[in-house]
Amino acid sequence: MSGMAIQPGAPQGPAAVLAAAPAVSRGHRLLSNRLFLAACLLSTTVAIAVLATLLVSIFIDGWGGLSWEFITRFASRKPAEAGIKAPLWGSVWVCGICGLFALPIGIGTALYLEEFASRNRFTEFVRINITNLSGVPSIVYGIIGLTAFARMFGVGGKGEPIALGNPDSIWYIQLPFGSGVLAGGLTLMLVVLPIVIVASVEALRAVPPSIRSGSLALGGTTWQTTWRLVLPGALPTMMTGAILAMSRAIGEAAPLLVLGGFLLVFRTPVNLMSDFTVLPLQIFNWASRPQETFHAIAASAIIVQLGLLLAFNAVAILIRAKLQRPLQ
Amino acid sequence: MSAMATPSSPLLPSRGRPRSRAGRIWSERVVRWTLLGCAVFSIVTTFAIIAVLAQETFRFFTISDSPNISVWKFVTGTEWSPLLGAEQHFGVLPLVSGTLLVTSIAAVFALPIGLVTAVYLSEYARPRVRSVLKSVLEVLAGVPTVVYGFFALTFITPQLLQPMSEAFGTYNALSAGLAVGFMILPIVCSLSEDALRAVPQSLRDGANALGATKFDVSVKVVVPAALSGVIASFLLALTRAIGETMIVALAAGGLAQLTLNPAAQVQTMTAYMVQIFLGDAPAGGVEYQSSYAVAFVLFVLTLGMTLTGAWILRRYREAYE
Amino acid sequence: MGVNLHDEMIELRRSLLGMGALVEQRVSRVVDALVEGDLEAAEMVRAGDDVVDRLEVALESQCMRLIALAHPVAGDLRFVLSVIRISSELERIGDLARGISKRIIKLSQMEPVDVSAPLVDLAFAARTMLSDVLAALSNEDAALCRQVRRSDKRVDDIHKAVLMWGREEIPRHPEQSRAMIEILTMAQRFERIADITTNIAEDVIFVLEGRLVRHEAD
Amino acid sequence: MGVNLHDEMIELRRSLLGMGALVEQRVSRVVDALVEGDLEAAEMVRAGDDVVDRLEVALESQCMRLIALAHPVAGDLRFVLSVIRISSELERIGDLARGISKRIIKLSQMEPVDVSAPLVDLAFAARTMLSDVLAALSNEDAALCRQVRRSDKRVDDIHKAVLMWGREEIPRHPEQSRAMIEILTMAQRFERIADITTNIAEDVIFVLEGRLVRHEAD
Amino acid sequence: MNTPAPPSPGTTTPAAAERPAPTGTATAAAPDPARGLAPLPEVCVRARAFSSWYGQFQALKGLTLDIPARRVTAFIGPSGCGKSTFLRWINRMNDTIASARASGQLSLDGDSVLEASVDVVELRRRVGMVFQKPNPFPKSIFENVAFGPRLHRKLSRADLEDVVEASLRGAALWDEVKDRLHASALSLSGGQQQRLCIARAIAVGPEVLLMDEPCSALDPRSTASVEDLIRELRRSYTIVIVTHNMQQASRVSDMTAFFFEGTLVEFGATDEVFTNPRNRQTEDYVTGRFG
Amino acid sequence: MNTPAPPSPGTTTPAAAERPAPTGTATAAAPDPARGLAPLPEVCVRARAFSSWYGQFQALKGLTLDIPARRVTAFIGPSGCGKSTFLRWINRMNDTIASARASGQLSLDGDSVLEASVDVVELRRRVGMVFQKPNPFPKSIFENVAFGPRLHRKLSRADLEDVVEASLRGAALWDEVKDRLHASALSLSGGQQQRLCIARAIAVGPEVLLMDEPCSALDPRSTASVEDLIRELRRSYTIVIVTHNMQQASRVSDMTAFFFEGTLVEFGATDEVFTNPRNRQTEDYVTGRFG
Ligand SMILES: Nc1ncnc2c1ncn2[C@@H]1O[C@H](COP(=O)(O)OP(=O)(O)OP(=O)(O)O)[C@@H](O)[C@H]1O
Ligand SMILES: Nc1ncnc2c1ncn2[C@@H]1O[C@H](COP(=O)(O)OP(=O)(O)OP(=O)(O)O)[C@@H](O)[C@H]1O
Ligand SMILES: [Mg+2]
Ligand SMILES: [Mg+2]
Ligand SMILES: O=P([O-])([O-])[O-]
Repeated sequence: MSGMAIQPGAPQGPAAVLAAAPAVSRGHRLLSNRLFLAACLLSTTVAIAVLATLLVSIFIDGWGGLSWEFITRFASRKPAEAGIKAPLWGSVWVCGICGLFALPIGIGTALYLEEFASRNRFTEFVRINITNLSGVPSIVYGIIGLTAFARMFGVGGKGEPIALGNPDSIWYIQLPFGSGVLAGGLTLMLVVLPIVIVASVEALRAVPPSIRSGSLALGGTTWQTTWRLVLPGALPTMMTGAILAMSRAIGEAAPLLVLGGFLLVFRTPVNLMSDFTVLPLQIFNWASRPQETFHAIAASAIIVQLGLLLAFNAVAILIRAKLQRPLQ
Repeated sequence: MSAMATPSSPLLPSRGRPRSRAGRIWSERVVRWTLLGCAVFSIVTTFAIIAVLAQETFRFFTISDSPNISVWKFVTGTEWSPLLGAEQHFGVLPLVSGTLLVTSIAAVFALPIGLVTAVYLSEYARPRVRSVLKSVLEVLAGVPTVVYGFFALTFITPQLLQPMSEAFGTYNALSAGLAVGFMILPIVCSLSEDALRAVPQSLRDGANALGATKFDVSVKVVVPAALSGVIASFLLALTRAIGETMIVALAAGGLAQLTLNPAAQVQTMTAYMVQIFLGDAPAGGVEYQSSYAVAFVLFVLTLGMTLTGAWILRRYREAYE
Repeated sequence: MGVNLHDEMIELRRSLLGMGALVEQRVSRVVDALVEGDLEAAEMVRAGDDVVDRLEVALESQCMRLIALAHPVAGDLRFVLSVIRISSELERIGDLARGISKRIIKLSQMEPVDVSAPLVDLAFAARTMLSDVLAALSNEDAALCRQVRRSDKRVDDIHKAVLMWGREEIPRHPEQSRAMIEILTMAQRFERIADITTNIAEDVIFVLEGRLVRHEAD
Repeated sequence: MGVNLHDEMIELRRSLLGMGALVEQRVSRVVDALVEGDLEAAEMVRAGDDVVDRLEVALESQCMRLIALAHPVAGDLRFVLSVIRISSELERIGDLARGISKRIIKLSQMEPVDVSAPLVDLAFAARTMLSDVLAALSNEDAALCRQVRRSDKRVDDIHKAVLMWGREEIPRHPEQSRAMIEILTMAQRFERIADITTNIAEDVIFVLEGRLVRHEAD
Repeated sequence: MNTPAPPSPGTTTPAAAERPAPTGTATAAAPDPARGLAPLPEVCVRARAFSSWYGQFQALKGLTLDIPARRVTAFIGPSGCGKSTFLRWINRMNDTIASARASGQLSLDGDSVLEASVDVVELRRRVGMVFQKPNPFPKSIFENVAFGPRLHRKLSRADLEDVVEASLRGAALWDEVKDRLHASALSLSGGQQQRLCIARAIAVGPEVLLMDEPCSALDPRSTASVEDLIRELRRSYTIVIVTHNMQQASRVSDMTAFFFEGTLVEFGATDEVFTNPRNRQTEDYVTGRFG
Repeated sequence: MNTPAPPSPGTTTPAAAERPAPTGTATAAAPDPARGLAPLPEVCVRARAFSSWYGQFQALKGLTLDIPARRVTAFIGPSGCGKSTFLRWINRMNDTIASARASGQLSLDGDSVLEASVDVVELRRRVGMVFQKPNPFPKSIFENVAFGPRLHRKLSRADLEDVVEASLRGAALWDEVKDRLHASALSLSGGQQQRLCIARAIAVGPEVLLMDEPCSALDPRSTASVEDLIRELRRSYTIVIVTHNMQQASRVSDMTAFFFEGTLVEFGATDEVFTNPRNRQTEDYVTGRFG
């Protein structure tokens, strides 16, 4: 084999040329292999080390301040008496509102794009637009929330807001919304909407197209196909995406800071117009003070925040495990 | 057909009641229009962003007759001093440079480590190890940014940087940059890993069958094949870094200055906006309006990067088969 | 048509055996006609060769269709190819039987002549070989085929005896020469029937064992 | 082996034409021997039939191999199947030529007898038909095949003439009856050669046009 | 085979008769005397000067052919010649492709298929389709088969069970799955999955079954089981099958249509197409000399 | 065919000779007199009592066979019978499967393949592999072919170009791509991609080429081009091809091995296996009566 010369045109292997060239030494190849593996391990270690340090330092700072009172007390100017009742409830309200709006709209958009719309200029534009929205800094959404929801573009001037309904009712509405939980929730909705849409689109795409053709070929309409086959198939992934989006919402501070800047709130929300603060804002407030003692309760608040986060993740994992379990 | 159906035919057309055709057509229509409404919402949002920013920015440039306020001076000015009563300067470059400095520090830290970790996860790690590490990354990705800010302020600066050098004050660019880097590390890592894992196994088999070592396979085949996805993940992470607010608001300081010194305190665009909206300036004033102009710059910057990333993904989409 | 190879092979086999039975019947009739002077039988054989012809064409088309549509290999392929051969061989035997029946009818119109005993032997021997080979085909019996091949030697010997008889008798009875020539011709045809039957035996061996024994010493 | 259907078809065709040429040569020699008394030629034909036999077996195995491995269809399949038929037909023609050569040699050892003119005509006609059909095969000439089929009528007529001649002459010259019987036998074999050649012509038509014309009026 | 007698070479469909007759008569191989002549089959799908475009690209160029009822018709031809395109017009699956357009006539049992007014849902109920890769829904076997009937009719549970059983029997799958009707369809083997898809298709009582390379993702054993089924189904359904595998076309079909670059080059009884095609291009394609 | 004469039925390999001889003599069809007897081919891959497991599951049960050098050997058999498993041991691709183990002997040109000490990288250079789906790297055509040589040798640009050209010529692809060597490999058609993968495999100068169903993802035209190439390559390489397509095995191979449930049932010249197999199971499988 290797002795044969290459004749032009003849189907002859390249062995002759190869035999003449010096070989790459085995040692050399093994070395580069090892070095790279070392680099891999190193950088992975760094990533883990960061997380570990972060958690450890925060726990050291904040573990001592954790107590039931800390969770059930309102804020205070004295660190020792401060609690996180208001921001905790604020977070719940704002995130609830955010989810109530973001999930249907986001999933609806994804369904429209993936299942109903044909690929034309308009849908292409919507797609690019969503990519674009997902890159917009959250603080910019805060500005939009402030302008569009809290002030309603200044319609109605500087006068008193128009009140609808009874202020004692949970359904009390005033126009413009002002910086209440409704405005906060809607602002967060803007932030997480692209995330929900992208996650839902991905989930829908993961459903094999052959399933759709199968149903269409049986005489199923688009909606029948979507409702009976596609949605059930995509649901676990969609739920996971939705929960991750909500955990993003619960950690957001910047847009709400722009919206209202309520750093000290001493009430839990009672209706959609109530003032509010959220955990990250409270943490920011305490962290940005120079006193070490405030840093410590900030750390305690962070532990609560991280706990919430882990709970969200756990739910997501549970849902994934439960719904994705194949039939039998 | 149904008249001569053999035993194998299920005779469906004679069973049960048929579903109404009109009902089917109407429900189809209603659903379609509702969903279209949802899709239109995202477009409305975009236009709202652009309209608000454009209008308020326009107002900033026209609100006062100060000679120091013009589009040109704004874009090229190297001094940003909106709050110093005597003479206000609105040259955005110090804010931009502050943002870029912090972003660069984050990038230098996070991009290489993120990519190499991604390669490790997708090519080397055994499934168990990978799933553990991936959940660690997921946790890291979920940590609110304010926590990183707190971490920078209370750990990185005092425990890491200040022991190393006297030059670091309480607020400095390096500490904020590193924290931003920590924040984007999981993004780079998990998006890159997705891109690497999307490279079909058949390519790895192909390279293995040619006598490639694991290093050859990863570095010469898998990474090049996934390059557009990797670059897109970089761009996305950088976009997040540029728009990052809470970390810099906590750790980078509040002094807008044109500097490359990582130990110096800098102010980023986002941090300036926080400063304004936290109430340092009266609403409607020129300082207040200036934050819209800054937001506009920020928006344009991130929009550019997102579109570039989308373009790269589409232009060089990995078509493996 | 949607060919199911397995079903069609069974069908093919049945058709071939049917054709074999038909040809065997015709040879039997001819032998009867010869031995017992049953002119009616001879006439029947003379008249009806078309059926065999048509069967041959049908079998051949069927085989070709099968090869084209169902792509048989191994034993199936050997069988299908052999069906083509055997059907054409059976057709030739049918032809020869018809030829003999014509001679018998002609002979009956001439002054009676003593049908030589060896000719009758020859006819019986040929008929037996044909029955045997068809039985062998139906029972997949290679040993019987080998026996048929061996019988061919005997047939050749008898044929030589008939020739001998002719050579001696014709000069002696020139007035009967026409009739004797007819007899010689008949003998030659029976010999050919035996020959072809031997070929069939070889084909059957080929189907069963995959060995081409043609032109091979036994 | 890695069969390339196209290459192998060309190869097969060449082999078949080679076998055809060989058989044609043998028939030619026999005719020469008959007409010109070239006993050497006759001896050569009598001696060498094995080559033809072996060629037949080889062609047949080759065809079977092709069908099993390359699955020809349509024209290719018709050709392959026809090669099987034609090669066996050529082999039979070779056999007949050998038979005739034996008679010629025998005849030469008897007292000379006038070889009837119709026999020579018959021999020439059969030889021409064979050449024509091989030319038709080589040139894919269906028209020539049809002409060959028509020639068969003439051959039958000549054969009848030879028989007539025999019937008249044998009683007249009983002492020459043995020789004359040999001549009649030869005539019959030439007639068979023509018959088989006609079959080949029909096979060629089948290959070219996909129509089975056998047992069909022209 | 105790199936209805096949269309003999004498009974070419009108479409075949309309094309210029080849030299010589058309009856190549004499019909098997053992089989009677079949009655002229009814025409099920009829195309007249049917053309199709994807945007500017013309994928089908004026086809005229008649697909006989209750026969298996195979479409063969090189990649990209338009076989699938034609198939997907018969049940208007091409509606999902925005750029696809068609002209000419196409009818199913006399009802036009192309009009905008056609109720596509009803059309697709009448025309079942089986795809290249088995695509069972990720539900139970029962739910897979019940899916179609439920779309079109309001059925009692008992009726539904009857329909499911009849369909599974029709697809020669009942015996294999009757004890695990509520197991996931994905737990079946490839060949079983494909037969399940066929069962699902026949559960809505179609007249026609379209199959686009139904065996190309299956191993030989599963392929054989699906081919057996196709031969079986021919008694009740009109079947159109696209296949790249000429052996398969020859094994399962009664009629074969050879497509080439968007035109119908030859359409005739399968025996003839594979033993004595009329057209040079067909001959080259089936003998593998193509290209 | 002016290729080296095929192994005649007389020259069975030792492995074949070791098995009990079938009734009667082994020479079924008489060898074609036009072809000379080939010299006994050298043995390239030799397996002795070779078994393989995935965890507890035994996928191969004591195989003994000798794959001859510079011949095409086809592995056929029902799904799951262990064809791919055996193939992937020859170049130790099974190393990537944690649960895979093997026992017995397996050698390549006399060198044991299974020892832990074997340099797998070098082994894989000697044993090329082509996969079911064409898997060109998403790089240029040139880079695809140059990839392997660069791994193993330090080559000047000119040498590299020579190697690439020679390999592409060897894979019968040069004329089709020589004007666009720097175009993406993904712009090639399926058949061209598969031939590119073959070019890539031969560019490192292997002795053996393993192909696991190399045409099953290709259309008939591309399949024909790859089959032609395989016949061509046989002059220089030992080729082992796994195929589900018996027609393909019969068309391209010199030797055929029939696997069944992890055992080697029959191994012999392809002609014989397809015209006169010795074993009942083989006969049933090749004639499609299986199962
Ligand atoms: N959605 C589409 N948009 C544009 N062109 C298309 C589309 N689908 C098919 N085509 C083109 O139309 C022609 C016919 O395609 P079709 O799928 O009908 O071919 P086919 O005969 O089924 O081929 P194959 O055997 O590869 O499946 C091809 O040239 C193809 O490229
Ligand atoms: N990675 C694996 N882990 C466990 N079992 C395996 C693995 N790969 C294959 N097997 C099992 O080993 C047996 C042989 O597999 P192999 O892939 O060799 O079969 P094959 O003959 O190539 O089949 P096919 O024709 O379907 O490719 C099968 O029963 C299969 O299920
Ligand atoms: Mg198609
Ligand atoms: Mg395999
Ligand atoms: O902009 P943030 O991600 O810090 O909210």
